[in-house]
Amino acid sequence: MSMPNATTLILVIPVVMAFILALLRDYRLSARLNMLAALLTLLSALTLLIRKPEPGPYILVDDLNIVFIILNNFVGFTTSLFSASYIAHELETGRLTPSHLRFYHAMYQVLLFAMNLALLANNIGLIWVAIEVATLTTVLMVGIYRTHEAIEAAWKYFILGSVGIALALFGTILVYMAARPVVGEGFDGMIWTVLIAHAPSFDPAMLNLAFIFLLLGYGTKVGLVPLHAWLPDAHAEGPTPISAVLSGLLLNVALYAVLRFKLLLAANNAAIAPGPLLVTMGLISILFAGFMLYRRRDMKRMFAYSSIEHMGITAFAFGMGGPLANFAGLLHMTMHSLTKSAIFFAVGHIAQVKGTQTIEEIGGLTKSHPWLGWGLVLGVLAIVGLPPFGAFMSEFLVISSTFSRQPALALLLVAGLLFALGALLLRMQDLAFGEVKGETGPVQASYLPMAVHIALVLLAGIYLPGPLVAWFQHVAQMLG
Amino acid sequence: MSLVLVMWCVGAYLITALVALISGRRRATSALVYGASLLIAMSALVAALFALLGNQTSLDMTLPIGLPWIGAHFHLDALSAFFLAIVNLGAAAAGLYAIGYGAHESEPQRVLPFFPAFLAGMNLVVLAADTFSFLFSWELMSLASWALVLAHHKDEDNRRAGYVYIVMASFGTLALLLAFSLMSGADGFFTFADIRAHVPSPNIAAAVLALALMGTGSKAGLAPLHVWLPMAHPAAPSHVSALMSGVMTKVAVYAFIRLVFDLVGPPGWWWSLPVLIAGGGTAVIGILHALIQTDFKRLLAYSTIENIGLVFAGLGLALAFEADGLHAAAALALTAALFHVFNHALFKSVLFFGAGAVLTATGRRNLDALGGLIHRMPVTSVFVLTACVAISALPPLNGFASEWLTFQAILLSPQIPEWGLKLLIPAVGALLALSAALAAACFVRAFGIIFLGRPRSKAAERAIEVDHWSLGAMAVLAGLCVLAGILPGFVIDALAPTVQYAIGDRMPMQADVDWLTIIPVAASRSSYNGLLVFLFITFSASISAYAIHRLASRAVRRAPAWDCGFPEPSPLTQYSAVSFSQPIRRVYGTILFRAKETVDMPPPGDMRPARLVVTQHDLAWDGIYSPLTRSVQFLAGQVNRLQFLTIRQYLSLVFLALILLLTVLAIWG
Amino acid sequence: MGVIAGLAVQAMQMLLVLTLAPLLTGLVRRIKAHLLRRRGPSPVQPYRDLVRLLRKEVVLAHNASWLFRSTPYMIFAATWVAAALVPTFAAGLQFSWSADLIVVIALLGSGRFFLALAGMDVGTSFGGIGASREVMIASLAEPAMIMIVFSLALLAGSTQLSYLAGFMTSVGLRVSLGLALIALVMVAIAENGRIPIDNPATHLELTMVHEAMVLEYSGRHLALIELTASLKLLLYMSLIGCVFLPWGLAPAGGAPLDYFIGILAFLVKLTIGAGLLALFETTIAKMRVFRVPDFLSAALMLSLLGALLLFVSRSL
Amino acid sequence: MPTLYFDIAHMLAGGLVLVSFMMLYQNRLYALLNIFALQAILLALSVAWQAWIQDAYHLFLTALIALIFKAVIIPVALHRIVARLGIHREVETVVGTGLTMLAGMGLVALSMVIMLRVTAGADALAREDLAFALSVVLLGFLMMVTRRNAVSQVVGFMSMENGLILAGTGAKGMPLVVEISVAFSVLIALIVIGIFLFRISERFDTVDSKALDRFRGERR
Repeated sequence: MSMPNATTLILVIPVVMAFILALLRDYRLSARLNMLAALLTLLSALTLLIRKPEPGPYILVDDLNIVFIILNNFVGFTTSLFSASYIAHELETGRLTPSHLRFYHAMYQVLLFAMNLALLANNIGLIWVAIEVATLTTVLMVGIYRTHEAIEAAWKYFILGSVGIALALFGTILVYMAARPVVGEGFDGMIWTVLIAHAPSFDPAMLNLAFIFLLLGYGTKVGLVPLHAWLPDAHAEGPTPISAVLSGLLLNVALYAVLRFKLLLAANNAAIAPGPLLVTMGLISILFAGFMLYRRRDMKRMFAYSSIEHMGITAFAFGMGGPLANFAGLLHMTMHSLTKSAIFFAVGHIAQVKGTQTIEEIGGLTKSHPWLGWGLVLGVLAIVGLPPFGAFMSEFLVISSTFSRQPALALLLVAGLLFALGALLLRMQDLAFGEVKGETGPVQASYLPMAVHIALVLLAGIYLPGPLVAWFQHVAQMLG
Repeated sequence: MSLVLVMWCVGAYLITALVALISGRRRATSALVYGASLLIAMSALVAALFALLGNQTSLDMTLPIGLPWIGAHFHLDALSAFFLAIVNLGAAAAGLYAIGYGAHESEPQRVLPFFPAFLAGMNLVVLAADTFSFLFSWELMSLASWALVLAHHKDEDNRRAGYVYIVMASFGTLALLLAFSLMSGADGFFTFADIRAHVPSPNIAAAVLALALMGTGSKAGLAPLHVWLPMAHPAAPSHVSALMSGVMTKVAVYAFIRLVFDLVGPPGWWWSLPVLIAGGGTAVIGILHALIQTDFKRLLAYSTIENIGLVFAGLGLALAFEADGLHAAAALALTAALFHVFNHALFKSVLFFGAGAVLTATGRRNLDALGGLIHRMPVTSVFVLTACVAISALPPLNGFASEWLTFQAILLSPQIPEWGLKLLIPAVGALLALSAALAAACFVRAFGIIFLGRPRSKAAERAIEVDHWSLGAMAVLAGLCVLAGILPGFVIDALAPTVQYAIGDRMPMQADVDWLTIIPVAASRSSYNGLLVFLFITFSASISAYAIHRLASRAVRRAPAWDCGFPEPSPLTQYSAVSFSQPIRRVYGTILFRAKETVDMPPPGDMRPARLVVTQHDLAWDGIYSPLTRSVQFLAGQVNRLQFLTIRQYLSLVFLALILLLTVLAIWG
Repeated sequence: MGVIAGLAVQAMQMLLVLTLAPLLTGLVRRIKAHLLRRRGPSPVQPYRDLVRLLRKEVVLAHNASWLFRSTPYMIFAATWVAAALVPTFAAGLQFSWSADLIVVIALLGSGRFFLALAGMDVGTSFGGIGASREVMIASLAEPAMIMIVFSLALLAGSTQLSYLAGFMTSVGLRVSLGLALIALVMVAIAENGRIPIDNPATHLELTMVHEAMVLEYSGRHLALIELTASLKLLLYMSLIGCVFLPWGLAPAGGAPLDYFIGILAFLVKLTIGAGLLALFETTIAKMRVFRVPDFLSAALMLSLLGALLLFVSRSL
Repeated sequence: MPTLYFDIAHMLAGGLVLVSFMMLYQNRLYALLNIFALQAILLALSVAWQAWIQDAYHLFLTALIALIFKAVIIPVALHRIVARLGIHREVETVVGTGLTMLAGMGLVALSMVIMLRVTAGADALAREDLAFALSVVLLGFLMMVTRRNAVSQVVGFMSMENGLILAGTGAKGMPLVVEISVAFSVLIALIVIGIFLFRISERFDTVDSKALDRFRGERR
């Protein structure tokens, strides 16, 4: 064993770093270490592209999760950059104390670890544990400001999350029950590779029941309506880096879990097709979020709702299935992670400069803070799916592959998109244009993460590199 | 060859945009950017004309960008070449004009980067040959123009205009996307070539027509999708308004022709019904609204709507004839429509340039604050007058030529077998004639109030002539108006390849008719010679002038105006814009825009001045958009309650979902 | 040879209309006076007026622009060209192919356009009143006119006047033609500002349309405008004549005798027209300005009806 | 296996469901807590029994946790909280008890229908266990939904979790059961601490919409 296995690195680095950060006092140093750890994790994740380890009883690396892993660690890294400049300001304004920050950084690494574990796990039990850990960490970070609103948000998140966890666990047990007669008792009954191999001979009825529980359980984390209730407040009240991570990553991880089990069902012909369920919940989420967006007064909460909408779109795409739609789903998920986190980067700094998140109290950003303002404008244009940004391509593919098969669904989808677009652009104009409102002081911010994300999204909208396309296509095939 | 050149031009546009982005605030940048755009547009124009007149076979190009596994396809044929020429002609003029006009921009960094990007977008739309790159460029065009509309974002109205604009634009894009996805089917034939290869079923084709009408109509300003246009076009800086009105709407026309005449396959006879009705109705509604506007640029925007109506009416005629296999007639109708596209690009640009000139000279857009500018801005007034005559479809200028051709096409309607069309087409003709007459009224009013009479404000008194760049741009376009008016034959022949491409037939060659007469169908039927008419008028005018000055008196005395014996010094006693349009308002207004006049006449002895308040509405807005927004807001309000549930209630949502799914499973599982 | 003759006929026509126009106006006035039991001025009075006006100096308002000064010549030229292209006594005029009926109408339209502008140029309230009323009237009259052209052209399959005249000799009686004729007469009345639309003999401020526009004109300019007005009247009469009673028109390249007959026929038509017009004007009262739209929209409806009825009557 | 084994397992599992019903019926907090403790004991017994008959001795650990943690520590802690918050008197059901019971019946019926159809393949023991487990889960959920007060909702959540443990142990040879039960105990501990620290009770299910406005100021 010359060099340590990349997967172990991905898991070990965050854990170790979490302990170190928990002990460190100097927050500047710990912020740097945080970035460093995220960077190292990202690098070791990238090595997976070169050499994939064989699937073991606990760890699995295949084309499906490698997409998520790399995305996860990339956004984790850029967010750590952003968070460094973010918390500095929080410390100045005294919203956070150094002791908070120790906790914060440690938790950040734990969160990365948990998400990586959930993505790498080859064991449905392990996936469940990892997602539970991720949830608990985020709960703690959402409540970090200790304000009434923050605690309420955290609490709501906590309760709904716990119920979701419970449901997911029940589903997991049912999957095991379904597997037991075929693969026999014991550990194999929870190893995903084994399950997918034998899935065709499972008892379909049991699988259906299991999927319902899993969909509702993990769907709570995905934020699909009507399981979404925790999401807006958690985004609005927590520290912005966490909002970015939640929207950009945690939702994806939960969606990934749902996809895994969808594969399981898809492999079994007798089982119900999970597609319609996903499509329905996706459509409901899109339309619901589209309407919800109109009455928002708080920036972060508004973009949280837009996350619900986009998770709906992604779920819709995967539910429709077929090579084009699945491709679109993967692309859209990636684009959403990048764009939404970029938006939250901008929003975080804006909120810091203006000292408020309320939309009415902010205006004329392109005049007062051109970088933040135009960054926000570009981000919103990208998130509502206008070219030249990547989301346009994915929405193009979703709609054009749906309309010829299910015109009615496509019309509903288009309507939802139009509503959401109307709302978001309205608020965006209020924020970015017009007379300057609120503080106009300078902001010490690193625009790098935002710029990088937007640049990537722009690039993806214009040119997708061939290998990436082939890879996505392969995954799309896999998702059937 | 020319396609490559044009693509390089697009690249150059984008680079210019980048340069502008980097060094937006410097003074010199403005001249640099506009000069560059001018040069690029010129070369693209040359390439387009070369492709159009050198009638070479269509060119293809595929770039490894855009939709993967297909790439971005670009294609240059006669149809795209014509519109490419239109786009870049307008672009060149706008660039030339803006070299002078742009110097007055308060925040150039909000205009300069987007101007070349806008041009690039329009070029790309015309060239794109697969659905993705088409929609991509289409939306790029919309976005760039949206940014330009928001250039003066301090103004509340402009922001509102920008918002309505981008929402409507996205609506149109989505409609087009649906239309395309109907044609490209589930297996994803995304390139135009594939789409042409698969002729859709009649129902699909009908749906495509409806969606295309919505998508392109919302961009072109077809009623009732026009409401954004009079808001957005005036909001932008004037040279951009010229581009949006004169060129971008034509790009939408291009999209319609491309979809309906080229891609979707042979038309059914009834396809022309909605197009004709929409066209005629739009023409009349647009010009009536233009007649009651008091803001010059809004007025121009509404008149754009009218002209779009004329163009679509022509397209509808072409569809009708084409569906019945009357190719010659269809060619005539399409030629008329395209001719009008060309004309409108010319004179509407001149008019917006004029509006910009007036704006720079006086800082006012409100008609009732202007007046007498013919003395202060003599050169501008000449060009604007030319454009006014042209847009009012008066001989011997170009507006009349295209209208005359349209009428000739209408007169061929008896050949159509279907009764519905037989009866509908003359009615549409009546609408067109009505809108032409109203257009004349509208522009008498506009020119008369702005340039004639006495100044109605200090600003108008102090106005001075604008710079030479702007005048040059207006001069070029106005000159083209005159040329196209007196030599319509050449234009018709230049349009022939495009018509040939779209219809498969063309009008008879006009160049070999002697005396430069145009004979659309047959000499016994009708013929028109702009040149001779022009010569006759000049000739007889000059001889009469000569004779009178020679034989009778030539004495002139200046004196105060007589005005029936009681001249009143105050300029405010002149007829104002509102009072001028009052008769029209009385005739048409009460129904069409629910105009209401309320007079507040103080009782005798009261010193207060009497007031006349006029209120008018856009029915499309009141009838469609307000209810729509209201219902969306209402639904939003209802849904919004879900934001305020307690945790227990949220839990019960989850619980209910679970129970629901379990029950479903128990029943059907 | 043919060309020479053609040119000669064309020139003759131009001179004829120019010379006859004032006479026609005078004739109408004269007949009206007689019907009103007045002696009235002699038919040649208009010529005297013209000469008098031409001799006078021009009094220009201070802020009158070049447009104001050049408009009389322009509208005169436009109307004259238009009148020269309507076959009065001979079909197949040399230059008739250079413009068809639509062009003739449009030429009158451009004349009106500039006249209205000139009315607004000085910046008096009356000029504005005149201009706005004029364009309002035109906005209804022109489409009606176009519709009339449609019904003729759809019938004859041509908008070419000479050809049209030739065709109309052969066509029988038709409902739609009757409607078209009525509509044409109504339009002609409106366009020439005759009673009941407008009263050429009044300067009563609130009722005048045409007179209000030309209020500021004087001297030779006024002369030209008067001449233009009478030319217009003549034009419409000869139009009605050549389209609806095209008998006596000399064929293209006919013998001198034909031309003589043609001229005679033309004179007769004019006299009859003048008589009818005078009679009509004496029997009817001037209507309020805001009744005018009803009058004209009636004309528009009639003409449209005529155009549509064509198909029906055709199919019969 | 001897039917006696099966009967005992069956009886214990059925007992859990019965106790859940008792909890639904009971709306005084102290009594509720006592009944919950009873359910915990029952759970411990059934888990232990399963461990015995499956020879899966690690499950004894789970049973032990259940016994100590759920049957003793948590109820005591909750007693303290109730006493401190002084909410032991309030009757805080949303819908009447009778209706709740009816709904509970429906849920049990539903779970029976589903499970018995679904687990046609599995052995009798697993079927019974799963069926009862699902009913316990649903009843616990119902309780969370129908109670206004934080403490009773926590109790509901815990009885849900009891159902899960039951299912886990019923699923023969299922790995990680112990770990999962531990994880859950942590979760519950956190919840209880949460209530204790943040006085959540008044914000857990407030009906004061003004307060909500303040928190998520999103009206209008």
